[in-house]
Amino acid sequence: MSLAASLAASPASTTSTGEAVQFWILAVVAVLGALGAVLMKKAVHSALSLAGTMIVLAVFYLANGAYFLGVVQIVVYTGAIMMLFLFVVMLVGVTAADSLKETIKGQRWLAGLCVLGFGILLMAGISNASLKEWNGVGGANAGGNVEGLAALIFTKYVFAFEITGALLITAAVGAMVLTHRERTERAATQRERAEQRVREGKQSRPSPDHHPSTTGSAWHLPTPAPAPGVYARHNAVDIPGLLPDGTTSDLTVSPTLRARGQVRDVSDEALADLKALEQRSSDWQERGRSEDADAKGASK
Amino acid sequence: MENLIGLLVLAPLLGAGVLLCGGRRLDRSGPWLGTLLAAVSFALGVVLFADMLGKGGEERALDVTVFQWVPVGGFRADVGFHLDQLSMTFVLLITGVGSLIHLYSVGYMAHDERKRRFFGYLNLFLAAMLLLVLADNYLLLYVGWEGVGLASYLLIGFWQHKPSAATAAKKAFLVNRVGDMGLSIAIMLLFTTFGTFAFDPVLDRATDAGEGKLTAIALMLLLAACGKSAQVPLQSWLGDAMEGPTPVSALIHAATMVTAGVYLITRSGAVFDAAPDAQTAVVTVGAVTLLFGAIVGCAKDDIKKALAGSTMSQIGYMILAAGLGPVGYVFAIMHLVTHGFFKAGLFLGAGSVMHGMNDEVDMRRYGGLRKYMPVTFVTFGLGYLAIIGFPGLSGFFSKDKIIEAAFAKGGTEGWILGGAALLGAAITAYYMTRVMLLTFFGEKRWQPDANGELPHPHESPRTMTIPMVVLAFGSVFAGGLFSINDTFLKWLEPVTGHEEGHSPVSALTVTAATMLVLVIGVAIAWAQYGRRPVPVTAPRGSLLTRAARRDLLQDDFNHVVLVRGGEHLTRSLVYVDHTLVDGVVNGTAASVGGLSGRMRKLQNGYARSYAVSMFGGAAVLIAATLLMRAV
Amino acid sequence: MNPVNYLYLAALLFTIGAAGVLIRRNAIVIFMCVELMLNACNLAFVTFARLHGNLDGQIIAFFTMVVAAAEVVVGLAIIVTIFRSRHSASVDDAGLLKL
Amino acid sequence: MAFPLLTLTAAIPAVGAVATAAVPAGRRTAAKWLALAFSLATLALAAVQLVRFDPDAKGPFQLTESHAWIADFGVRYELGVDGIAVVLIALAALLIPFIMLAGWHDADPQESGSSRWRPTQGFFALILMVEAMVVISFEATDVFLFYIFFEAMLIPMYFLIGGFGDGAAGNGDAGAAAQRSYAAVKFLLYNLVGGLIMLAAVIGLYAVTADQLGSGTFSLQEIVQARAAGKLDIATTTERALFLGFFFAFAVKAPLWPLHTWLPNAMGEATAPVAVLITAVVDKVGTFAMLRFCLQLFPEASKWATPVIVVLALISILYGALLAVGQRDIKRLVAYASISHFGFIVLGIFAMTSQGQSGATLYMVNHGISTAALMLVAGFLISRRGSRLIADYGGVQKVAPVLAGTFLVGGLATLSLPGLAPFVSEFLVLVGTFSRYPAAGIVATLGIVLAALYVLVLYQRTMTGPVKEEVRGMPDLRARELAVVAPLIALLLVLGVYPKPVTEILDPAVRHTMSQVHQADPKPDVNDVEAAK
Repeated sequence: MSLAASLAASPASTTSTGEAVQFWILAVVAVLGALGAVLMKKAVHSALSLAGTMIVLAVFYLANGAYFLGVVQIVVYTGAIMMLFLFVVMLVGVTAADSLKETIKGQRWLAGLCVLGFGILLMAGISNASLKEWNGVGGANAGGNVEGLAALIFTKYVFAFEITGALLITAAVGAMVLTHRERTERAATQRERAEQRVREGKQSRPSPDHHPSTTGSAWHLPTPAPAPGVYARHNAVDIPGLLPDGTTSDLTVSPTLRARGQVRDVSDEALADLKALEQRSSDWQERGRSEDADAKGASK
Repeated sequence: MENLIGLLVLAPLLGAGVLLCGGRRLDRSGPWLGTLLAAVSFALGVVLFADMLGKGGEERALDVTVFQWVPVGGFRADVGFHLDQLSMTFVLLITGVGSLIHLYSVGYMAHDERKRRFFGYLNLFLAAMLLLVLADNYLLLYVGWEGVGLASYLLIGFWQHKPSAATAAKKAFLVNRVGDMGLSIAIMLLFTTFGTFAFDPVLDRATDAGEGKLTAIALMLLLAACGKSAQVPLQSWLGDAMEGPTPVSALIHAATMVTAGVYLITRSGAVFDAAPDAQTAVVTVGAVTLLFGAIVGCAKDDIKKALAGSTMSQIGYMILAAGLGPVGYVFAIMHLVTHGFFKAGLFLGAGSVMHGMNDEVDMRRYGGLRKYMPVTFVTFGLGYLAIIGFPGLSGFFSKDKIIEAAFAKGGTEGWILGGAALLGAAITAYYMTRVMLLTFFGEKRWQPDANGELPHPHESPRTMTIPMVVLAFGSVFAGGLFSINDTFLKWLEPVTGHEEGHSPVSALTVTAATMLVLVIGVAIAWAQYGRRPVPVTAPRGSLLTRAARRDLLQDDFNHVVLVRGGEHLTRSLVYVDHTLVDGVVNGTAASVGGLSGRMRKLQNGYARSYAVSMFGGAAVLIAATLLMRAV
Repeated sequence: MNPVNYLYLAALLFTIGAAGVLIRRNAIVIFMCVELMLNACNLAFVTFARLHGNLDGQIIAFFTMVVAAAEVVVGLAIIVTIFRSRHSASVDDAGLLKL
Repeated sequence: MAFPLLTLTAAIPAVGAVATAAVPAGRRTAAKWLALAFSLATLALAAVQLVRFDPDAKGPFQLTESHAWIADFGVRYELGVDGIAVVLIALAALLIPFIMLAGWHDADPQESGSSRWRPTQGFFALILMVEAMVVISFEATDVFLFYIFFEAMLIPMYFLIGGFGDGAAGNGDAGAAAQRSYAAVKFLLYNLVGGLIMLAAVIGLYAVTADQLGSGTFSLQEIVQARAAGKLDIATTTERALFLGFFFAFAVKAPLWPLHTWLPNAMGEATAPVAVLITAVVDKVGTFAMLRFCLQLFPEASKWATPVIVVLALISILYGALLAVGQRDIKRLVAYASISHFGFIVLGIFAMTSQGQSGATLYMVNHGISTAALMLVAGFLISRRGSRLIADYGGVQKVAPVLAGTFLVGGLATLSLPGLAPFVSEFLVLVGTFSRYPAAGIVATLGIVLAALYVLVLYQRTMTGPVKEEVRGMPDLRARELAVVAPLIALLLVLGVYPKPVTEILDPAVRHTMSQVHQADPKPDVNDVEAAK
């Protein structure tokens, strides 16, 4: 506060060294976060990078004397908005990684050109402005930053404030309307679904809610899918069942697991076991067979 | 009397209208109706002639304005007639010979199913020709001038099912149009120079205008005359025009139409007199053509084409005479009249021969016809004697005067012109004797026609022989009649004026020389065609002969330069129009279309692309703002 | 140090965000980049407030935050809806309006 | 208030168009007769105009009507006719019934299904619509009013060209339909571009008048009077720019080389009556407007542009004629011939002599009649054989002599044979041009030789020679067709022999125009001839 007050006293031409140090360190972090948000393949990582940048920005707000905003930035942005983002990311599929390969011809070049030009223009514009001295926000914050803001919001900007309120309500209603799906018919009971399945000769209709990767080729059985695991040996869901020839059946494992590559294949083990079993049984049958042959010959 | 002039023109015009629009009801009576109206016209001409004879030399001209034709601002053209001795001469010649040819055609075209129309065209032709010689201003003359061209187009192409006839007709009209261009430019020049183009004011004040302008006018008039009178360089249509029925050849290409050029020059004498350079051009054209036609006439085996060459040559004489100025005008016209008689007679005779020979035109397939067609032989023979200038016959008087006048031009020019005229006379004697010998003498060289039948020559019906006989009388006596007491000279002098020429050689010498060359020409022809049998197919001949057979390569020149060149020009222009002019238009359209197609691709449906454009736009806006600030 | 550096930083962040909007296909990431751009603006506003010595800039930043929150709510709802019907969050796949 | 004769003359065909269009689908014949009746009524009104018109009256316009229309922009509903307009209105009103008669069966539906589609009604209604717009364009003395109808005319014309083929290549043929729609679109776009440039000039004119007179005006007379009184002084550059804007539109419409390429397409693809409508009626608005608007509004700029325009007109004359020689399609040939003739008309207008302008105005009338005669007969010919190619004909003269004869007369009129109407006008144009620009006059004279060439070549190839197999058995002209052609030919003859009644009406108007441009005829060298006489 005392710093701000001293700043407010007369137009300053430089900040404190502490702020400078803080700026240079945090600015790098902010830029890295921003770059991360843009360049990360997975949306989750982008969101996290962005959250980092936003926290840095909150610190900058504080440094610039916007205490209220600094706090709001953390609470609203990093706390609420970014979490909302994460929710949606989860909803859409947290594991999905985007390809960064450009599909529109020339888009990247043009975008680069525009961005570069725009950036240069902005920088040029800023450097063009003569900003050797500044007033500092100390005077304005003298009665307390929150109080100062409140005074402005409820007097000068009261209309904008009210309208913003209306906007928020509208946005809330809009979001509900957009995401809400009205059920126009009674939901089918389990029995009805089973009957339909048998009637159609299919196990079930792939629901649109399912992730594309789950819509495998397996949905053709009217009966429940075969159970996973190798009976009496394994009963974990991530172990495919064996077919009579010893190979695994994809049908028996959840497609999600298959997509993730989290299937444990124990077929080799099983085959080896089988071989051993056969060996043993043939050893045993060696004897049995000759007896058998004798028996046959005797009968003739 | 004045109203009679209008009637004179109107009678055949009415005939043409009635016959052409009348429909099939008139098919039988049509020919006689046409002939009757031509005769009426002739009768009116005679009445006017008698009336004119009753007046003094200077008061004979008759002017009548029928109605205002095109009154626009300072431009006034009237339909008005001017009948003086010059027009009178032509009126009588046109209607007289014309009526005879009508009569002849009644027999000649008796078996043609479209004869009604033929007589309609003939009447149209007479009307146009009368309009031409009776007009009192150049524009009305122009109407007649083109009307004659139209009628000749219709008549030459009368047998339209023959492509050659259709082509010949088109050619005649086109070549004439080139001449007409000259006439229309001349009229424009007259208008800008004199502010009018009526004969009287123009010719009265001709000398007031600058000589340059007058020379230009005169040269343009000469071009017009060349076209109509088949003079070099616009002579090429005349030979082809023989595709028409023979009476047409007789009427148009001997007695009347081709003389229009001579009329024009004589009528515009005042202009030519004031433009000596133009006169030189006129005599040059005349001299060249008279030799040109004569040479072509020597080589042709087609009887009508040989006669066509002869016509060209004789008109050349007239043009030559007219180009000599007041010395020659009268003789030009006189030769024109006598030529009208004997050439019409010759053509009608030729038609009669063809009539009897299953429309064969190749003289090498004639021979010995004098026994089979006595009347034709006699009349044709008289015409022959007249044209070569046998003493005492028409041609002798008129041609002799022209040769004399040519010498009278004086200086080197006079010698050249006189020499050319003399040479022409010799060649005339040669080729006419050739025609005569090939047709009527020697052994029969008849060949079967397309149907394999040998011709059975016979004398033609009365309607055809009567005109021939009448014309033969004309060929024999006209010249003498005109020359005794200089009757013709006195008759025409008030209109054309006359001066006696001062020839470096005496008249008698000229006559003697003419006789000499006449004999030489006849003798050569006799030596070639009289004594020896004539091959049925033409020998290859010398280079000159072959060139002459092809009209001295004029057609080839026209074909290569004008026709081919024109074809290339039009074809390339069509290409240019399609590719270049239209190409620019279509190209603009296509480029707009292409641009839109390309622009459409910018709308690729990807929101991100739109975002780039938006962002780029924002950048540009900022840049603009910054720049505005900086400035 | 001059607080103008904050402005430079804001410009840099803004351009990075813009680049992300233009380059990325995932609607969620694009949204995040938009948020980044808004934040960059906010930083600029806050810095301006400091430079001018009054609180109006902060007010604007405050409003921006509110509007951004509303925008995110609606935007994410839209994304979820689109994803439900098209099984994709790529903006390139949403091209029904294209000819 | 005086009897609104001019409004009525334009309104009758417009009402007729609506009435014809409303005739039910089954009553095709009734629709035709109704349309014909309306066109005849228009003709009667045009005749009344001619009678009521007093050539010797003072003042440029007669039978005037004037009402405020869009007061805010000084647009007035102003009508008035001078000698030129009244004659051209008569021409249009005269030709329309013939066009209808000639196209009597052109728009009959191919199959007699009872569909709701009524092509016949549409065809005749569109023709009447065009007539109404043409008439009001001739009458309008307010630039804006003129502009509206000058442009609006394109719409019915577009449908007439694109909607009705001549059956030469089979109406159902997709290729022919594509060609036709190409021609129609080209016609529309070409003229629209011209019109838009003119619109810019019209607005420019308004701006200039608004600037100098206080309130802007589009009234021709007001502007002319203001200029005469010195109240309106248009800067030289502005005047030239405005002139070019107007002239461009009219040159497209006229059409003048090199803006001509839409005409052969349009005339080739449209039915013969519609082709006549284009070249004989609609295009006349272009040349007429040059006289009325270009010369009167911008006299100085007109004089400035004259050399270039004269050269363009000369190129049009020769170029059109040469291309006509090179055509293989009868209708395109006539189209190029028309381009050549329009060259003559423009030449006459810009020769700035009384002969030239009288000739040009007379030429508009005569060209309308002669082209109508030639093109309609060509249309009858084409409808018989079903081909537009010259090479498909030969020897028609033998089987259909009356058709061939009328075709020849039409052709002879086209090549300006003396005795037929176009000769008088062509010669006047030539004399008028020659007296001011001798070289141009001589070059233009070449056009008459080329005209003979294309007409005679056409006639020779189609009508003469051996009878072609396909042509054998071709019927001669029917009574209806003869009723179309005979009056036109009679008119050609009458106007060729006695054009005085027409020139007497035209002359004062031309003199007025000449005085607007401050031009006098060149004096002859020997100018005391008349005195001497």
